[in-house]
Amino acid sequence: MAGTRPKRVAGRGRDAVLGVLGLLVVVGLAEALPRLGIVNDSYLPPASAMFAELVDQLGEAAFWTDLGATLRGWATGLAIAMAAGIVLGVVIGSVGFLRDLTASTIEFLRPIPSVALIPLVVLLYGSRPTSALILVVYASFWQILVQVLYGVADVDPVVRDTARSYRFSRLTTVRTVVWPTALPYVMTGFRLAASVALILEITAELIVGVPGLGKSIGVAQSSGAVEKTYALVIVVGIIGVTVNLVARALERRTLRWHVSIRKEAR
Amino acid sequence: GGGESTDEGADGATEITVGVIPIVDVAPIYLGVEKGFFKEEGLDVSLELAQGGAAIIPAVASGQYQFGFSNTTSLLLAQTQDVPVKVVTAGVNATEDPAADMAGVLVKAGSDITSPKDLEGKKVAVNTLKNINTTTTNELVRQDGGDPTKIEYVELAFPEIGPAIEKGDVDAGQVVEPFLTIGTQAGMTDLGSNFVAADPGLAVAEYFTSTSYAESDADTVEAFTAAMNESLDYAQQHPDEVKEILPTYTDIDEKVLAELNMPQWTSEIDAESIQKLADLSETDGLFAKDPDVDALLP
Amino acid sequence: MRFARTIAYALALPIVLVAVWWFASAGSTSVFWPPLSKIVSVFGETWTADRWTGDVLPSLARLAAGYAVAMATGVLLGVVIGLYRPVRAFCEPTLEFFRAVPPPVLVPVIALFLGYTGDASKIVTIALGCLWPILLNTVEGVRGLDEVMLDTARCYRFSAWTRLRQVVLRGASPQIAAGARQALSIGVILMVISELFGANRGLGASIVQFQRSFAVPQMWTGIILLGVLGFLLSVLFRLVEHYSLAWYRGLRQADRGA
Amino acid sequence: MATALDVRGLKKTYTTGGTSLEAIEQLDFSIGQGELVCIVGPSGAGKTTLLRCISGLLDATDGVVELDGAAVTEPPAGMAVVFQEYGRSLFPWLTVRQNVELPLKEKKVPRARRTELVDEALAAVGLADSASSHPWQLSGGMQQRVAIARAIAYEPSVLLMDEPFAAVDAQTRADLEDLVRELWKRLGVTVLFVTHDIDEAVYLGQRVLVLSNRPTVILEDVAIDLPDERDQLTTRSAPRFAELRAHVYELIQKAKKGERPA
Amino acid sequence: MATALDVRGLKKTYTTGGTSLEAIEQLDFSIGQGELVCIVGPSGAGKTTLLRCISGLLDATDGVVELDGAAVTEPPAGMAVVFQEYGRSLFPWLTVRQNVELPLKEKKVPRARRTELVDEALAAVGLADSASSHPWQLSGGMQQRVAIARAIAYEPSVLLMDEPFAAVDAQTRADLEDLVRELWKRLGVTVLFVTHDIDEAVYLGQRVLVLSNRPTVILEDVAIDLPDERDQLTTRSAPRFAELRAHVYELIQKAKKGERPA
Ligand SMILES: Nc1ncnc2c1ncn2[C@@H]1O[C@H](COP(=O)(O)OP(=O)(O)OP(=O)(O)O)[C@@H](O)[C@H]1O
Ligand SMILES: Nc1ncnc2c1ncn2[C@@H]1O[C@H](COP(=O)(O)OP(=O)(O)OP(=O)(O)O)[C@@H](O)[C@H]1O
Ligand SMILES: [Mg+2]
Ligand SMILES: [Mg+2]
Repeated sequence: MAGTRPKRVAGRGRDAVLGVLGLLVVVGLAEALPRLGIVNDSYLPPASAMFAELVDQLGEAAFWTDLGATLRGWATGLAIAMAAGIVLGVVIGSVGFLRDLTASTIEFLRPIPSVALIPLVVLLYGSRPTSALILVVYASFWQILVQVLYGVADVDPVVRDTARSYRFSRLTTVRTVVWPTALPYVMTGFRLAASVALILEITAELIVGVPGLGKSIGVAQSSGAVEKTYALVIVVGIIGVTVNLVARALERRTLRWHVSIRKEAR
Repeated sequence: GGGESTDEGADGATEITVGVIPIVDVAPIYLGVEKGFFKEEGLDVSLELAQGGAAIIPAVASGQYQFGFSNTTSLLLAQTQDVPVKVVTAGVNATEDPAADMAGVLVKAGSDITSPKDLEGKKVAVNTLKNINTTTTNELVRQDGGDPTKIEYVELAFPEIGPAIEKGDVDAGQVVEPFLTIGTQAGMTDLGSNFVAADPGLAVAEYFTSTSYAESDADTVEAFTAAMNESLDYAQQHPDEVKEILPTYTDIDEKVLAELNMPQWTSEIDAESIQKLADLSETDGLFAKDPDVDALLP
Repeated sequence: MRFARTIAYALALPIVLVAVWWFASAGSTSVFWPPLSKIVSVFGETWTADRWTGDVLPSLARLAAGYAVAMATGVLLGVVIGLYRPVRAFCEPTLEFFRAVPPPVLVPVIALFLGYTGDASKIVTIALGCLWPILLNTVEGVRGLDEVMLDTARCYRFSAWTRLRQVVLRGASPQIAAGARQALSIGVILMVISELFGANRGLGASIVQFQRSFAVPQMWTGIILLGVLGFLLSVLFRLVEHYSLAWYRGLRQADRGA
Repeated sequence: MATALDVRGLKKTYTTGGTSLEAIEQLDFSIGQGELVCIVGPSGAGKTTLLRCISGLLDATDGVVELDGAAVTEPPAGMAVVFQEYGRSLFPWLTVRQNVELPLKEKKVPRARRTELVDEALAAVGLADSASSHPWQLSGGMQQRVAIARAIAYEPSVLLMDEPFAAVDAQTRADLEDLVRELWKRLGVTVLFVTHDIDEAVYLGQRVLVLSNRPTVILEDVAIDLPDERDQLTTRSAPRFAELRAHVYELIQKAKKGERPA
Repeated sequence: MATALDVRGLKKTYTTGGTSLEAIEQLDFSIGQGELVCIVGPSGAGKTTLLRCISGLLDATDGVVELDGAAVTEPPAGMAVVFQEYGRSLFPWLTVRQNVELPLKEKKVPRARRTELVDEALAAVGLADSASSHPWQLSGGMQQRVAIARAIAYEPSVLLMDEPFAAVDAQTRADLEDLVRELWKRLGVTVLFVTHDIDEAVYLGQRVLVLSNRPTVILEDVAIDLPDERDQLTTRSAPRFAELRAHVYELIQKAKKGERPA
């Protein structure tokens, strides 16, 4: 019956509970698998052991220095990639001629793995943070660019005509028409790029030896310290989850008008 | 790349960067830094960790690092490809006892592989294909009367080799410390040291610099060599101090540390051993052209 | 006429860039930055028939399998997560956790369950990398479906299956395409990464092998080959997209006034 | 006449973010089986909201909607709706024919009958030639007619139409009005028809519900006592038609001024 | 009277994929400065197409459109368009006020004047209360009125309107008709008004262009010789109004039957 149906319980509180529940299931699995002997616990230690190690790590100054270095490298690279990807994406996406001209080159460069670039970057910068930065920017830039290109192509023709008929300048059109349309795509691009950037930052630290969490993971790995390896990996995962939370909050603010958000507000 | 010039530290010491790998083998340089051997020579050393020689050699060749640590085969490979590198001092050597070396070939407990020649036709995990580990493992099998060309090598990182053997994905795996001890403690069998098989006291790795740096900063190279040699000898004579320094740059478990097989450290570059390894590598067809061992060594 | 123009546009920039590379690198003496002419000259001898059948093709087969798996799971999971908010709330933090874990650390865990040497763990590695852009875009595409369109489907009481096939998937397809395109190049990248692990042959393994034995010109040919492969795959992709999303181009009037 | 649709105590308040907006204050009415009722009211009164509540697409804040005695909680079987946003209700990836055919497929109408129904419906709205076009290749009025064709091909037992002829020309509109009346008679379908055209409401309906300004209540339920046989020329020129027309117009004017029933 | 708009030999054929569709066969007409011309024609005749060609949004296949003597190749300055797809022409990310204000900002109207214009325009269409809502929180008719408000706040010298009152109720429609005439007189703006409502066309226009069926030509250019002072009651009940109305209706019927000028 339409009117007397129970009201949906407060949406976001329930979402948070469900999300934590989801994580608990994974933690439970990670605890059970080694304990039940399904996997060898010297290769995949039980979750409790990982967390115990993590707690130990939290007390170490070196851990916080590493975390800071990783976050700094990640944020810088991501910011550069976002800025470049958005600007180039909007410019290339809105100018048909540029789109045709660059398409093939973009498709050629995109699949070149950042890992294949590692030796080149090492040649230029050794294990300085710049090495990681270049890899991070290179990898996450494409994520943004492609998302922005698709977003720009999604402008409703009637909206575009409206802007044209009122003779909006190019800049105004970009600001008031193209950008809002592309925004949902950009948000997805941001979420994709944020994790790719994190992955590359860690990988660069791991392989090239740039200071940061990845380097500690590398040391732990080559010493056979499985628990510490996983404890650090958990930290990386937590960064990922946090980034997503931030992205979602941002989305709720900036995309209030979008179907995806307003549908849920009802 | 640049790197011709050398930075002067605040106290007049020359700042140098050395690329190393977080393993037992480089304990002497950590020890030497701690003991002040490098400072005595007017060197201010910073140590950069990387995952392997593949990342260190280009960085040294291009001047990003002044010195680096790499295994002998990689250096020979680089030399045959005209990568401008030059060895300055010994790095680490194998022991002379095949049963107590830093390297070994592990098989599962109760495996029907009981001696190296049984590896024929089997799947063996190594850390890098077509490098020192495959060459020496081949020699181990060859000496035991097996045909190494029938081995199927698979590349896996050291930490993964143990689990892969246990799971049965590979029949055996060539590992170095601490994974050798971790493996034997988990009940696996060591078929013997591939390094020792190639040559007792094999020259496994060296410290090196770029040819241009060797020319332009001969003084620094000399100072580094002197300090390094002192460190190597000191480490060889003070195994207890080595065990104390290890936890400062690795995460090796105490339980493992206690039983770790130590390598040999010597200040002598064993040119013969290097030549022997070069010959073995050529047998395996690793090189595009003959390596010039004399040109590589100081 | 138009075809010719498309080709001209597609080739213009690459030709300029290759020319710049050619002349800028011509006098290079550095081992690591060989002249392009040198790279080109070793291409033929490097990529022999044996390498194509023994390395390149198996790699491509694994790529295809991994991509297909990612496409299927990504779209399926994405639709469910996009349509049902509780499911999204439940899964999202977990997915985000695993999304942030770098393959070099994740691969060993996969191998622990799927084996260290076979194709399975490599295919799963590729699939896992390709999954995210497809999944995220599908979720957002589904969430952004037009309300009136969904209401229409509900009113005419479309079955769940029809709603999925005819409304949800079609409606979200432009954004799914964005994800699928992203995934394609990520797939190529992970094809290489997966072969760093437990492989002795493959395109990625070969490149790494060249790199480690300082066969620098050969390594460059490998990188170029990857780029070319990625480009060809994207041409294939665009062809498929061109036909399956013809309605979308019409709707968005991409070629209006023509 | 059995009651087909019963609306009791219906209220609807929209809440977005912090603000809330009372669209429908209170609505009570019922519609008999096979009745044709028109709804008119000022723009923004809540006609679309009402239709969406009746079709089970929108949860009411309070009150009940019953169709054939059962409470409506989701779109009931045998109902077709023509949305005011006709453009957005068509699937752009399907051709006109596929758009019309899809609900029939869902209803498991056999293929031959389906083709027949689709052809008939498209011909009835004058779109036989455009069957293989996509919606975005059509003019506004043509798109609207596709939506109408889809609804009539469906042969519903309840038909809800939200300003279905807003975008078509006068002659087509007249034709479509006659089409709706013809279908209604032939199939005995219950029709709820929202329109802004007062002539149309009077011409089509057996009753005209006039809504007040927002928050909405019923201002008057006008019975249209015109003969059942209607045609564009004679009916529209009948004096009674003019009277009713004038009366409804007056009500709308009152509604816009904010007048509410005592 | 100077010529404001000159359309000569206009042709438009749509080509999508392999198929092509001739929408406009040939159109020649001109409109004087400050004239108010209505366009009627069967659904799908090409009215929207014509408006889009005039506004420079769509390239014609052949022919010229000249505004004040200059060929139109892109939207000219001082022109405002109300689109038939009112819902899609509003920016969902902006509030009603922002939607109306944005073109004024772009025109560099000073802030104080801007606020004044927006407030006036919103009040004129009866949306003063909804200024801070977003378009998707409004009913269809309200959305359409936002689009109208945006156009009139812009104070254009040429105003193109494509069925702008299709979604509003009868009383609002009458009010808006008077608003357009009032603005037209006050500002001397040239207006081109597409509608399906024949009464509206006759009531508003100085001329009514009746278009044929597709492929489109002009069927007749009807001069509306009603006095310039018009109001809803007296004008609509004048006998000449009825005559003109009947004449235009007849033309539409002919057009729908496919009749073309000799
Ligand atoms: N999603 C929504 N969120 C908030 N308010 C809404 C929403 N939809 C409609 N409203 C408000 O509810 C009221 C009634 O809207 P509705 O669309 O039902 O009007 P209507 O009678 O159909 O008008 P019209 O004839 O103009 O189409 C309006 O004031 C509108 O602003
Ligand atoms: N993008 C397009 N591609 C192909 N054909 C189109 C396109 N847009 C319009 N048409 C065709 O052009 C003809 C004229 O369309 P137009 O929209 O101009 O008609 P209209 O007179 O505005 O009709 P209505 O009164 O129904 O809005 C129609 O037959 C339509 O099918
Ligand atoms: Mg409505
Ligand atoms: Mg039109």
